[in-house]
Amino acid sequence: MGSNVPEKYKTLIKDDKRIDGRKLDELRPVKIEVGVIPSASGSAYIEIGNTKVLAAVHGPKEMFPRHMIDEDKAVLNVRYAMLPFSTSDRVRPGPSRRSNEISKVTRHALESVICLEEYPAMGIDLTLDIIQADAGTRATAITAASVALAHAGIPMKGLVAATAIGKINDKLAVDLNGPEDNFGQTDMPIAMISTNKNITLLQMDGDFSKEEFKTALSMAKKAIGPLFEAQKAALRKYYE
Amino acid sequence: MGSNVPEKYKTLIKDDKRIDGRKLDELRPVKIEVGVIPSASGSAYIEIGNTKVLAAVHGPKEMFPRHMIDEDKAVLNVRYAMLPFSTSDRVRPGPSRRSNEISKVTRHALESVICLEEYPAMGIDLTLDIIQADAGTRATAITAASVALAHAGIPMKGLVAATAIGKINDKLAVDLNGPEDNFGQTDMPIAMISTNKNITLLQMDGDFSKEEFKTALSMAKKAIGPLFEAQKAALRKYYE
Amino acid sequence: MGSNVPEKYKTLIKDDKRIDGRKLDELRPVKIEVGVIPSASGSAYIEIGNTKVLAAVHGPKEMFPRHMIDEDKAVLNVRYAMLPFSTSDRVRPGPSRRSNEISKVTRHALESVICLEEYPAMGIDLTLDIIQADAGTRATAITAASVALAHAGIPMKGLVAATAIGKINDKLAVDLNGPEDNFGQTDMPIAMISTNKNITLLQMDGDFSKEEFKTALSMAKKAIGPLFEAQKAALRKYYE
Amino acid sequence: MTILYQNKQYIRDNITKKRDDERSNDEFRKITIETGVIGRAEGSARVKIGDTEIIAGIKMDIGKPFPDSPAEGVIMVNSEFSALASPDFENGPPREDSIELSRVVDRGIRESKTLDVEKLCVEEGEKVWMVFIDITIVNHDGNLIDAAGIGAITALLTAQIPKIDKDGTINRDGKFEGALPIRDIPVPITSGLINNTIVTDMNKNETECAEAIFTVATIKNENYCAMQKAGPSEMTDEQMLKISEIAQKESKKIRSAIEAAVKKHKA
Amino acid sequence: MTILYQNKQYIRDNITKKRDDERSNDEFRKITIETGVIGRAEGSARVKIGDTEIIAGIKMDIGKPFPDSPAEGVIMVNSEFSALASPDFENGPPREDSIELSRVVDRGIRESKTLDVEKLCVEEGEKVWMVFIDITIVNHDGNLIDAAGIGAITALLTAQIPKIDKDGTINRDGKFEGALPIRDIPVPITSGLINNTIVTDMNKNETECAEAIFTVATIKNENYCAMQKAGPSEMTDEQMLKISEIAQKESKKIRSAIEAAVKKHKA
Amino acid sequence: MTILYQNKQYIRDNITKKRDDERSNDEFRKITIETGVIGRAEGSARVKIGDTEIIAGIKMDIGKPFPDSPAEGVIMVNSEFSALASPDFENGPPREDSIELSRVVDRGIRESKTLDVEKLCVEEGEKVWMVFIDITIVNHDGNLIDAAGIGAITALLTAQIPKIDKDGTINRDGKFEGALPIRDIPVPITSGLINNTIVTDMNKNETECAEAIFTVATIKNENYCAMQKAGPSEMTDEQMLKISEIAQKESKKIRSAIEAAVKKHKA
Repeated sequence: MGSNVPEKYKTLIKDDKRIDGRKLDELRPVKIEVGVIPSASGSAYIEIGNTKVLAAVHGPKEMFPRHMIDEDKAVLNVRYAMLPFSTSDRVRPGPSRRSNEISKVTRHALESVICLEEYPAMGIDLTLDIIQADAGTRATAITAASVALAHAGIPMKGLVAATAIGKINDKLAVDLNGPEDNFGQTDMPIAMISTNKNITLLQMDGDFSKEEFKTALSMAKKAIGPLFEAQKAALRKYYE
Repeated sequence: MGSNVPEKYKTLIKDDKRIDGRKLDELRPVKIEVGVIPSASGSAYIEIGNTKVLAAVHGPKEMFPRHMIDEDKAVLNVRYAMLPFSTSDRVRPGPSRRSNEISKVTRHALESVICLEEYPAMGIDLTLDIIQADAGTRATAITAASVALAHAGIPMKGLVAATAIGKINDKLAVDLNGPEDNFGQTDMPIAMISTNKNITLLQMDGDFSKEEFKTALSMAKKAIGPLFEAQKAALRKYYE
Repeated sequence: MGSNVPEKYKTLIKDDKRIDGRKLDELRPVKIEVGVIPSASGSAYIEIGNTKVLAAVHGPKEMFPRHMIDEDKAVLNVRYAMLPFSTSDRVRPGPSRRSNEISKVTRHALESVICLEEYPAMGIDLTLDIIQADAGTRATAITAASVALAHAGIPMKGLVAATAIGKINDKLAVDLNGPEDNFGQTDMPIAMISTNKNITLLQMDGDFSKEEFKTALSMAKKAIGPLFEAQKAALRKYYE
Repeated sequence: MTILYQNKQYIRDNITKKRDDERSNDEFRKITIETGVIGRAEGSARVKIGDTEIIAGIKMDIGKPFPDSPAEGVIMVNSEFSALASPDFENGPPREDSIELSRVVDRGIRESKTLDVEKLCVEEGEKVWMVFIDITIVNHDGNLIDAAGIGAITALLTAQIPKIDKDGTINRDGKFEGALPIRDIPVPITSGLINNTIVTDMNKNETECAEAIFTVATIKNENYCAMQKAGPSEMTDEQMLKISEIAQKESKKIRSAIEAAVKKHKA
Repeated sequence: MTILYQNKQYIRDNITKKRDDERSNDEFRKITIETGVIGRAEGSARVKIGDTEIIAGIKMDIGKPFPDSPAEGVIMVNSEFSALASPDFENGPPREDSIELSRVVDRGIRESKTLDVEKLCVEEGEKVWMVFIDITIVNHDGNLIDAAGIGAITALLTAQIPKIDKDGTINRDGKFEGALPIRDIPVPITSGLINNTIVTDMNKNETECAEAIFTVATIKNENYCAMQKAGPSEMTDEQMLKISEIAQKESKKIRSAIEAAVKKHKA
Repeated sequence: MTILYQNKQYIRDNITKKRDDERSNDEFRKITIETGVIGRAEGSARVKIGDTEIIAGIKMDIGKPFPDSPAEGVIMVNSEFSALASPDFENGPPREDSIELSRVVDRGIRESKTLDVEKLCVEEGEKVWMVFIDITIVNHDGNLIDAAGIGAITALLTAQIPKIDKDGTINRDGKFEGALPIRDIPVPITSGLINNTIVTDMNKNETECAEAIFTVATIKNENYCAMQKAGPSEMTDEQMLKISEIAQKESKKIRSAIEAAVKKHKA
C-alpha cells in the first residue's frame, strides 16, 4: 500500500481484466508437488503465480528446547523465511520481526486441524522457505504446509488452504499479485479449513467497509475451493 | 561532566541558591507511592524532582535460569532500564554496558539488607524502569527498590535509600539535578542502610580532595534521613 | 593475495634471498616458552618471527554446555582469537566467521593425536590468543597448542607443529611473513604429527600446479622438523 | 502465571451466564486516558483498561528516508513487555507476542494513513522525521492490543514536533514547530471466543481461556483499517462479522474518550 | 540423525569391496544442473548430486568499497543450512559447518580470481558492485561443498548485471548491463578416507564414517586454486596427492556439464 | 574455580594475623610494568601484580565525533576476560564483572580528563581520533582493576599518534605525529574488607572472601578522580576514608613506577 504509485500501476483493472489478464475472482495458476525433499518426513513445493515456496516437515520427534515441551500434546514449531534471493532487494538472512509474526500466525492457522494430542511431549518442525516472492507468500506457505503435513502422515481434521482478498481500484479481487499488493488499497490474507470452511487465519491492512468485508469473506470461501482440489490432486498423484 | 558548558549553565550557584532555587543541602521534592502495579508481588513509584521510576518485585519464586541457582539463599536478579522515551534522545531498548553495570551495583546496594537466606534456591526479580530521567536515576531506583521489596513482604534488616553528592562551581551539593550533573565537576551516588547508616553503594566520578570526600560522606548521611522518612511514610500510608 | 601490490613488495625474492634476508626454505626465528600462565592447566608462549601467540589449556574438566557432552571421550573446545591490538587495524572483539573456521580446523588438526578417550564425558578447553599477527597465525597457534597440551599433562600420540608453504614470485618458500602472505601468489598452511609426519591440517588458497603441490608437501615435511625440535627443547627446559 | 486448569474450566463453563467481574459479554472495563505523563517525550499517554496499564511515548529524531520513499517520514512502533508487568515475559514465546503487539499497532496506524508521512519530510532523500512510538506494559491484565493502540494514537495526537535549529540540530529546549499531521483516529477493539461465545475486552484469565481472538481497528468513517485473528482455534465468518460490528460500536465510544482527553490536554 | 554404530561399522568394513549404492570409489552420483530457477535473482542455479540438492542465487547491490581496495567490487558468500534439509541444523556445531562451507566456496571463487572485481567498480572509492552469493541447502545427502561450489559458479556464469538509472538507483525492471566478468570455472571435488580407502563424492552416511575429508578445487588449466582438509584424522601426503589427481580428472567432467548448462541457458 | 568453604573460613579467620603470602594488610605484591610489548599497537603495556597479568594495547583510528561534542576525540575502553585466564570467564555473571572492569577503568581516565580530547580533533564535526584501549587478562590472581588501570595509563603514555597521509588515510608504516596529549596519571588502588579488616591488593582467593571491595583512583595532586564500591556487604564511612588514604599513599609509589617505565621506554 505504498504511496508512490508508478504511472503504469495506476490502473490495475481495465475492462474488468487485471494487469495479468485475470478476472477479479480468478486465482493465479497453481502447481503443487509432493515429496520434493527426501530427507524430510513430509514436504511440498508450490507455485502460485510467481510465488514459489518449499515446505518441509520434520517429526514428530523429540521436542527441543526442552523447556518448551507440552506434556499433553505435540508442539508445532514453524519457521517462515524469505530466502535472500527471493526478492528484488536481497533479504538479510536470519529472523526479522515480520518473519517472526508470520511464523506465529501460520502456526495458529494450522494448529486447530492437527491432532497434536496424539503426540504428547513431542515436537513437529515445519519449515517454510519462500524461494521467490510475488505477493501472497504467507497464504502460499500455509497452503504448502498442510500438504507437507499430510505427506508426513500427521493426522489432521482437514486441509488448510489460504489466499488473499484485496481491494484494487475500489474493487474486490482475489489472490493479489505483486503490483496489486504494492499499489492496491487493501490486502486480506485468509486461511480456511477444507471440511467446514471455518477461518484459521485472517489479517487485513488497508480499508474495508462493513459490506466489503462481508463480500470479501464470501469471495474467499469460493476462491479457496480450487486450492483444496489442487492440494488433494497433488497428494493423490504422489500416492498413485 | 561534559566540556562544552552552555552559557546559562556556567553559573550553577548564585547567592547560595542553585538553579532550581534549592539550597546546597536540600533534596528535590520527593513523592513515593506503594502498590502501583497490581500483578507484581511488590511495587513502588517514586518521583525525585523530575526523575520518575517504577519498581516492581516478582517473587520469591522458582529461580531461572537454573544454572544460576544458589542452594543456600535466594538470588536477587536486578534489571535496571531506561525506557526509550525517558530522555531527550531516545534510548534504544535492550541492555547496554551502562545498564548492566548499574544493575550490578544496585544488586550489591540491596543484597546486604535482604534476608536472602530465608529463601534458599529461589529467585527474587527486581525490575527498575526509569520512565523519566533528570539525574540521579540509579539513586532514585535504589530508593524505590527497597520500598517495593518491603511491599512484597520480603524480610529486610533495614531500608536502603540513596542520593548523590556533587561538586558544582567548587561547592558540595546534595541530590544533583540534570544540568548540575551534566555541567558540574563531580558526582557521587551513595546508598545507605536506615538502621546503621552504613554504605552499600558508592561511586564517584570527577574530582574530590580528601577533605571534600569526608564532607561529602557526612552530607550524605544527613541528606538521606528524609528519604528514609518518605519511604516509611509511603509504606505506612499504604497499609493504613 | 591482494591485487594492489605496493612497489616495494613487487620483488619479494632477489638473488634467492627473501625481503627479510631468509633463504627460500628457511623458517623465521622461533622462540617457545612453557608454563607462562600460572592459572592454566598448561600454557605456552610462542614467537615465530613477528607473530606472537599465547596458548592456554584448562582441563580436562566438567564439560559445558552439557548437551555437547560425548560419553565416549573428551571434547576438545578450541577458541582462536586475534586480540584487538594484534594487527594494524583494530580487530573487533568477539567471534568472526574467520575465527570460527580457524577454531574448527585447529581442533581437527589436534584431535587425532590427543588420547581423548581417556577422559570420557569431559571437556578440554584450548584458548589461542594471537597477541601480534604477522602471517601464519593459525600455524603458530597450532604449534603452541600442542606444547600447552603436553604441559597440561594430557596424553598424546605425538606433537603437532605447523608452518606454511607459499608461492612468491613464482617460487615456493616456507613460513611466509606478512608481506609475502599479502602480496604472494599462494599460501598453504600445513600441520603434521611428529611421529609419522602425517598431515592433520592443510588449507591452500591461490595457485599450485600438481608438481608444485607435490614439492610443497615435501618442503613442509622438511621445514617442520626444526619446529618439533624447538617444541621438545622448550618442554625439556621447563622440566629441568 | 498460567491459571489453573480448574479455573479455566470454570470460566469456560460460566461464560455464557456471567463474566468474572459481572460485565456483559460486550462490555469494556473502565478506561482512563491520561496525557502528557512523560516530560521528556514529544508526546505521551498512560492508558488503563481495568487493571491493565500501558505507557506510550513518542520520540522524534531526524534520519535518512528509505530509498523507496525518499519524501516520507518514518514510523517505528516498538513494544516492550517490561519485566515490571511480569517476569515471565522474558521466557520464550511472549517475545513473539510482543512482536505481534507491535506489528498490529504499527499496521493499524500505518495502513490507516493516520500519520501524513509526506509532511514529515525535511529534505527530500536526505532528512526526514523518524517517529518512534514506544509502548511499555506496566501491568498486564489482558487486552494489551487495545490499550496499546489507544495509547499510541493518543500520544501521537498530543505530540509536538521539536524545532530544528539553523545548524540542523534538534532543539529540545521546549520550542516546537507544531503538532504532528494526524488525519484519523484508528481504534482497535479485541474480542475473543470462549466456549464459542463472543466476549469483548477479555482480562488475562479470560484471554488464557479464549480459543480464538480477533482484533478489528476502525477509523472515523466506520470503515475498518486493520484486522488480526490470533489464537489456535478457528472462527466462523458469522462470528467475525459480529465481532467487527462490536468493534464499530465500541470504537466510537473510545474515540470520543480519546478526543476528550486530547482536547483537555490542549486546553 | 546420526547413523547407528552398527551401520557405521558395516560401511567401514565393506567400503573396500563396494559402496552402498554400487558406485566405484571414485565415481560421482548423477549430477543435474538447472539454471534460471529464481526469477528475482540476478543469476541462479539448482544443483543435485544424487539426493543432495542446493539452490544458489546471486543478488547484486551498489555499496561502498573496502578502504584498502577502493576500485574493486565486493564478493560475499553465505550459506544457509535451511531447516528444510534437517531441523538438526539449528543445534550447535553445524553452525560451524555452515561457516566452513561458506568459506571454502568463498575462497575457491575469490582466490582463483574467477570474478574480475576491478570491472565491478562503478565510481572509485565510492560505489562498487556488491555480489552476494547465497546458497540454500534443500536436501542434505552429503558432499555439500561440491554441490555448493558448482551452484555458485553456475549462478555467477548466468548472472546479469542490473542497469543503473541516471539518478543512481538500480533498475530491476528487466534491463541489464551484461554478464559478470568471469575469468575461470573453479570446481571443487571432495574425497574422504573411510577405513583408509579413498572415496569420492561421499553421501551423508559415508561422510559420517569418514576419518578425514579433503576438498580440492581445480581451475581450467588443471592447476589447484583452493584446498581444505577437514575431519578429525590424519592423512598421508600420498593420499592427498592421489585425491588431488582425482579432483583434476573429475573437475574436468563437471566443468563440461556446467558449460553445457550455461550455453543452453544463454541460447 | 570457587575456593572451598574450608579455605574461605581459614582466610577469614586468619586475616587479622597474617595473609596467605605473609604480606602486611596494606602491602602490594610485586609489580612489574613492561612497555612496547605489542609492535602493531600504537602503545602497549604488560602489567604483572604478583601472578595477575594483563596486557593493555592502544589502537587509534579516525572516526566521526559524537554530535554533542563535535570537536573532541573519542575514548573507548574494552576489557576481555580472555579464556586464557580461566575458562569459567565465559559462563554467566563474569560478563558483568568484565563490564564493570571496563567501566571503572574508563571512568578513571575519562573523568580525570587525563586525555585532552580536544587535541584529538582532526576536523570539527567530521573527523576525530578514536582511541581504543583494549585490556586482555592473561592470568587472574585478583586485583584486576588496579592492573588494568595501570596498564591503560602506561599504554596511553607510550602511545604514538599515527601519521595521516595527504589523501586522509592513516599511514601505519612507522611514521608518527607525536605522543598522545596526556595531562595526568590516575592510579586506581583497590582494598577490601575481609572479616571486617581492610586488606589491599587482594589475590583471587582473598577477593572471594571479601565482604566488600572499594576502588579509589588518585591523580597527581592527591585528589580522587574515581571511586567504586563493589561486593555485597556494607562499609562504614570510616572504612572508606581509611581505604582512600591508603589509595593516596600507594598510588604515589605506583605512579613513580609508571613514570620510570615510560621514561625508560622513551630513552
